[in-house]
Amino acid sequence: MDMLYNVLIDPFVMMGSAPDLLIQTLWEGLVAGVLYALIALGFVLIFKASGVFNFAQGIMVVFAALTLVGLHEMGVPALLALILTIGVMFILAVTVERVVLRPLVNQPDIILFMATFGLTYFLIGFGELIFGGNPKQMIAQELYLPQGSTDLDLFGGLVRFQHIDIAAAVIASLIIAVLAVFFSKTRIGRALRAVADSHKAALSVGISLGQIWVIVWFAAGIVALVAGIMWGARSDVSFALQIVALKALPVLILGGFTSIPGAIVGGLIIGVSEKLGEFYWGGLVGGGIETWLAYIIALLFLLYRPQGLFGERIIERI
Amino acid sequence: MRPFENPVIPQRETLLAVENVSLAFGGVKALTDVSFDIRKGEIRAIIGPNGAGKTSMLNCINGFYHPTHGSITFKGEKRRRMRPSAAARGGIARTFQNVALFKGMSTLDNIMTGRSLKMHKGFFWQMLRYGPALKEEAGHRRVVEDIIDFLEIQHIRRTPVGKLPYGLQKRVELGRALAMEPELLLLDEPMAGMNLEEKEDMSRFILDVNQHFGTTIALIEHDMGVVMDLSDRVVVLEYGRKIADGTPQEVKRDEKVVAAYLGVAH
Amino acid sequence: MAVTAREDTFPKLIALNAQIRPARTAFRHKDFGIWQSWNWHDVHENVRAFAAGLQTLGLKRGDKLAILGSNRPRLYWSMAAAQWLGAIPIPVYSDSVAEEIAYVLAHAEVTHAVVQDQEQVDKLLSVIDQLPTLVHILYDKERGLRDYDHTRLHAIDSLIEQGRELCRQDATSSAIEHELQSGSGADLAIILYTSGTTGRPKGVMLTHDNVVKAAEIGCSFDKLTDNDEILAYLPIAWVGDHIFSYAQGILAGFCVNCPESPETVVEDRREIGSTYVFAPPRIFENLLTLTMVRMEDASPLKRKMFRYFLDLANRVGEKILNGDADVSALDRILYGLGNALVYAPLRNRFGFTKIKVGYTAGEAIGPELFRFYRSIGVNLKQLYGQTEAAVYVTMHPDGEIRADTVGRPAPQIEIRIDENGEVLYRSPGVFVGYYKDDEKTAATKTSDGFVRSGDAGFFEPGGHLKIIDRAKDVGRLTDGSLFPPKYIENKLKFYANIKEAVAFGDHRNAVTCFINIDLVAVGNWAERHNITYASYQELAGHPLVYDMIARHVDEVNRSLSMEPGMGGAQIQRFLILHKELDADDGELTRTQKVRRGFIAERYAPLIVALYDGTRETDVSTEVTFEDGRKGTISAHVHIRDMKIYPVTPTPLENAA
Amino acid sequence: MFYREAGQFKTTYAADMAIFPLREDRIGLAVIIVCAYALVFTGNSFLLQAVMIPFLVFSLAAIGLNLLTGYTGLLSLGTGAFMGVGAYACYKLTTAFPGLNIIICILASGLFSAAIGVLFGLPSLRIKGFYLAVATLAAQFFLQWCFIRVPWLVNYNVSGAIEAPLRTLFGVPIVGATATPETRYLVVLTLVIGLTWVASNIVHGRIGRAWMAVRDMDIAAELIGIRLLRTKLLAFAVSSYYCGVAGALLVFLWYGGAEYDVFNINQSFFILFMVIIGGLGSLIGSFMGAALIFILPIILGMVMPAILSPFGIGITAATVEHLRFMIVGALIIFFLIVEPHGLARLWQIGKQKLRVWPFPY
Repeated sequence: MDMLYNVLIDPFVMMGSAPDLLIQTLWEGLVAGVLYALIALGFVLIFKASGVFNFAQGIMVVFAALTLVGLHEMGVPALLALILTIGVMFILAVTVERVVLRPLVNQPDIILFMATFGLTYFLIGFGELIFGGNPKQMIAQELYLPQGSTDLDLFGGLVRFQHIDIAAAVIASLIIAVLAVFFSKTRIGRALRAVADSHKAALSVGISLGQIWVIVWFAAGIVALVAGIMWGARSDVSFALQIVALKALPVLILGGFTSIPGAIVGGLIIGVSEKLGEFYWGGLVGGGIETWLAYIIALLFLLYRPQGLFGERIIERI
Repeated sequence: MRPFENPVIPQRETLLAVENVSLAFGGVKALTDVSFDIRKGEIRAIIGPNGAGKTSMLNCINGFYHPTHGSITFKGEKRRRMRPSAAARGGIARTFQNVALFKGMSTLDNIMTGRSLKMHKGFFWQMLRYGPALKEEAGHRRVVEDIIDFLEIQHIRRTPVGKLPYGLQKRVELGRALAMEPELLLLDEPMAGMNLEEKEDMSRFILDVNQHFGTTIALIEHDMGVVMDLSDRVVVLEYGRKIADGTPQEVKRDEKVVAAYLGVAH
Repeated sequence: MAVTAREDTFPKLIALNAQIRPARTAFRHKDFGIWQSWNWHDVHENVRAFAAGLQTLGLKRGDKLAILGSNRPRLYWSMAAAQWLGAIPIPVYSDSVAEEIAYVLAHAEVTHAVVQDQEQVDKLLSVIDQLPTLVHILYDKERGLRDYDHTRLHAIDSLIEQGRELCRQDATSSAIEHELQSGSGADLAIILYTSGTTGRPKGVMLTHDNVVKAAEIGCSFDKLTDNDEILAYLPIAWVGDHIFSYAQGILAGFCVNCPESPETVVEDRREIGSTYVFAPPRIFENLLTLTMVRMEDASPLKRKMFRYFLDLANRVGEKILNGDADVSALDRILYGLGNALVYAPLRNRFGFTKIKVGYTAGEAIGPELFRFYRSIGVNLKQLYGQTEAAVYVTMHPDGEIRADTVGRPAPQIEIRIDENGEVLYRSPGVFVGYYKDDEKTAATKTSDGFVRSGDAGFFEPGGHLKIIDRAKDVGRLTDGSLFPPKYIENKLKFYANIKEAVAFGDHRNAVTCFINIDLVAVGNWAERHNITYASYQELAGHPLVYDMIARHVDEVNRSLSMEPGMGGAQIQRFLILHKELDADDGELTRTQKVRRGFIAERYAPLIVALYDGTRETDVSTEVTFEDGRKGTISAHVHIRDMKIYPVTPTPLENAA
Repeated sequence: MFYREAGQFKTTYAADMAIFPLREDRIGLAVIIVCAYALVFTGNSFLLQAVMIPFLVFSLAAIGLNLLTGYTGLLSLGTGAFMGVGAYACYKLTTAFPGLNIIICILASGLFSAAIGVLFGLPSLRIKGFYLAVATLAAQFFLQWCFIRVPWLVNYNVSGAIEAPLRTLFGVPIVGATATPETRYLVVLTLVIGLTWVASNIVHGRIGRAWMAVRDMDIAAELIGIRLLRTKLLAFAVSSYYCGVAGALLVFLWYGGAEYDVFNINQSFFILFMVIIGGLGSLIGSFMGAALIFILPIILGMVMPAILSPFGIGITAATVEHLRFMIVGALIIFFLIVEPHGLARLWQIGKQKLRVWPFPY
């Protein structure tokens, strides 16, 4: 009885009694969600275009951030470092296409999936080998990211908005907008869609798969970089981030693997529910439920809708 | 093709009855109010132009799809929503339009899987293997070898089915279905993509199955010649509707059928 | 130990085996994926029951029972069962067409037929109206026969069952026993129809004594025991299979293994690991050709190793097998190494690992071929035999194996050579006569019991017999020099690239010949020299192929020039035939021997061309396809002139 | 080259369906096992403690995962957690019933992870492929969280770690500080051999075929009467059981004690890599994969400094660790490219070549 009360009633009472806390939590959740969405976006890009479930996306986030900071630590000016990092991400995209994707073309998806595992581990080793394993500070202000925070007085309580978070939200939205345009308007974008539908079709249209893969992986790399910067600015840059990056998976489950809006909505849902869950219910079981809540949500959701929020219902044919 | 004709005994008991079955995916209507019956021991052909809903019909019969309306009665039992595995237990076996073998396994193992329902030694014995489990295996292996001999595929016993040519794969698939000792055998285009010789072999096997094991067979086939030679009675579907039903000769004469096959609008 | 039979008929011998070695496996058959086995006790039971069953079908002493099918235990049992009742089994070549079979069955007035399966039943039914005497047909495999009219058609199994039931009643069982005892060695045991190179097949009549004695000769000569294993895969209608698989199996009590299907013979032999092998040269030939072809695809390093050790074996292998002393220790060591790396694995792949003795006969075998098998440690021997002799005439004793001879006279065999070079022999195995053909019998058997082999040959100083050719085929050129076509043809066929050769020259001024290339070997060679071809015909006509064959012919000419009396028979011109010689076209016999005369008339224009000096000519030929349809193929055939070597006679001892 | 198949014929189906039908294979296996036991007498405790024991433990875990992913085609990223369940269960058992034989505890602890496995396997009826992988991730993180947050699991000790108590078998200590590497090695080896034998029995029988049928084409499998849910759950149960036992062995016979993060996501990945590189759907592959992924880095760790030091390049343990990651990653990609079916396939090919030697095919 008491338990039930704690689970079903008490949290909502709290929300009502302290709306400012609720808003604060929601905001935190939203920002986290935006960043999940960014990472998920990387997955979606690659999955749409090459049907590859890129497990390494999470690592690419870390790798990008690490490269940026690492370069700066070596004395490279921030902006130059940024540009160089973008260059590195491009090189990475090309390398992946040459070394991993091209030899594995026409292999079953699961094989490519596994290959990205390998990529993940390689990147971890590589990054640490070059920049060392210990956590680093994100060079936020060198990149002219806004510092500090604004406190708003809401419902008789202070709600703190970190400027970096706002920036994150804005930049994320920008990127998403850009990608949306890129996919629907540009020739390459449409080409990518063609590929997503069928490799053969794409080839018959006369598009080189290789180029397309390079492009999407590069795009995913950029997205990863941004996500990396944002996330790094909030905590710090280390491979612990990969655990966070894995959160993109439940997001994708919710959003479906091929839908950009899905990724965004999914991200936000996960972000928010995670924070709310942790803040209002986590205490009951000793806290720290953030680590798995997202997955459980995704799991329960799957049982209800295996095809995701925006996915088509699958009719099995034989 | 057959040693000599075995005349269709008139009015054998009904094994399976399809009554006013309709099937729709979302808006798409695959089948509309289809009714026909399959009698014990006969070879029943289901024909029709592409997209006529033939495969959907089979899928309904062995419970892979569930009709949105109507019912299917098998061995006097009305089945509304039946799981495929249940259909299998009921004695319905089936082959597929595009071969659905277990690519990773050998011919032998594929056919052995057909015996799954008949094998009962539990997990404990399976762990030990030697003793009862192996005895059971050997027993079923004998049955499977009979089928292998029957289908003349001894030479590919150990070959992974993935490596086999299409025609042989079809044969192995038939073997797997036979291993279930079914009462009703559904064949979905058993001769699709075969050359003349393979078709003749397959026809021979189908007839032998029907005559030796007395298995009732329902088959979908495009090759009209084959259908006329093999089947005792024919159902004709078009756009998910039944447009004719009867002996091959009757059906051949039916102008609706002729029209459907010549593609004349009506 | 020498096997000597106290029992004088095969059914009695089976009964004996059932007593002295009941548990020893007698027959195996790869069926339903495993080797189904029967020991001597089972076999005795089955044969006895089978006999009882046949009796109910009215088979009685003196009747004829035809056996039609490939090697199956039940078919062998049917022979024994028939003999049990004093009836005479007549095995027939199952791959021959209905008409040929009809002739044999009609000629032998067969009353019962035991066949393998539906195919054979249909074959018989298709000619049933030519077989008035045939009353009952028994089949081994039921598949497809279920709906046939069974009033005169019976399943062997059910008949055996029926017989078993009957044997439970003392009356019948004693009756059956009596039947067994009333048989004697003097009775006719079997009639084997030989598909003669010319004319209708003749029925060779052999008594139990003939066959038993002959079998004894082989068994004691090679010390066969009941631990031996043989694979029965040659036509049961052929005397070789009858003696080796049936007679000796029963006499020595060893196990006869029946393969699953003709395609699986090699694997099955490997599984069984037979200790006693018999095969005509072409089988060893194909095996070797296949080996070489496959090795071509091996990695260079492996090929080098393979070559090296084969050469080594070629040098010392035979000596070691013959137990010669003059082999250096190093060579012995190397040979040991080669054995581990090449020879033993090869023997394993061939299924010869456990082989005790292997025989080749039927026709001459190429020295290279022969030496190859011996050098890798297979105790392969040659044997000269005939149906009329129940096989054994001459054979190689251990230690004196020579590729170019067929060995010494077998035990209990007398041989004499008459003025025109024909070989005559007399032995306990010598046949009674040709069934219903006394004049032919008289023509073949001399008053003093010798048999005209029809082969020309001579004893060389070593005491070994050397067969040159069919006596009637040995001709003379217009310049009077000797012309042994088969001898020349064999020399040509020793080359893997040449499948068949037909030489002409009798009463002509020079020797010329037709050549069939071996599609496997040459095709593979063509691939490696990326020569593209669409058909046999195209490949055969290819200039490069001609060059290659020409080289072979040239070598043959050289070796002929060095042999006594053969120098005149060098090949002057040859052509590569545009189609493969084929039994279905009557160009070969069922035993794959060339019918020279027939071919000569069939390809008359080509022969003309060979002699009138033209360099190329057009020809069109009627052929029969797999499915029996007829058609004609026409081609443009080239002819090559060859260099002739001066004759340099050398003493016989070191010939070849 | 070594095969002499002539004369090896089968007259019964039992013989024909033997797991090692060829004499040469049986001999080879016997030799390997004997050698494995003989290692004890080398007295090289580093070899046993730091190489062989973990190798065997990981092999067992890999077999477990292979049964699920390789044979039944259900991808799982929760292996580490299931191992953890086994370890913690074993800890609870052996502390709750100190009298209970440790071997029994270890074997029983597998049952608990089997149960948990089934629980998290339930979704597998409706979801497949990547989706299922995420479901298993849920298990991974949730269970790992439990290891941290449920003090009952560690008997409320402050360290939050589990310690292997001293346990003996026939009076010989096999678990705990005083147990010698030799004894522990023998125990692990014996258990692993036994469990591998059972696994091979299962996969070669009816159940194994059902699993592979589901893997190759679940629809067809269902249409021949195989119950999908039952089959998949059984796979989860057996797989998790093996992982669980492996986890228990890992803590009790290798580490001697452990904290929650031993069973983290990376552990899951490493096992998965072993299975991929070793070869999906092959037991022997599981061993090979384990050997490559686990032993190779050790060798590197020893070899690399040796190679590099002459050039004056000092190499730290950390660097070796990083290189290890890189190499493992590269290896995976390499293998997927050259032989997607892993070492097991290479092994098969090699074996075939020996059988047909000297022929190339």
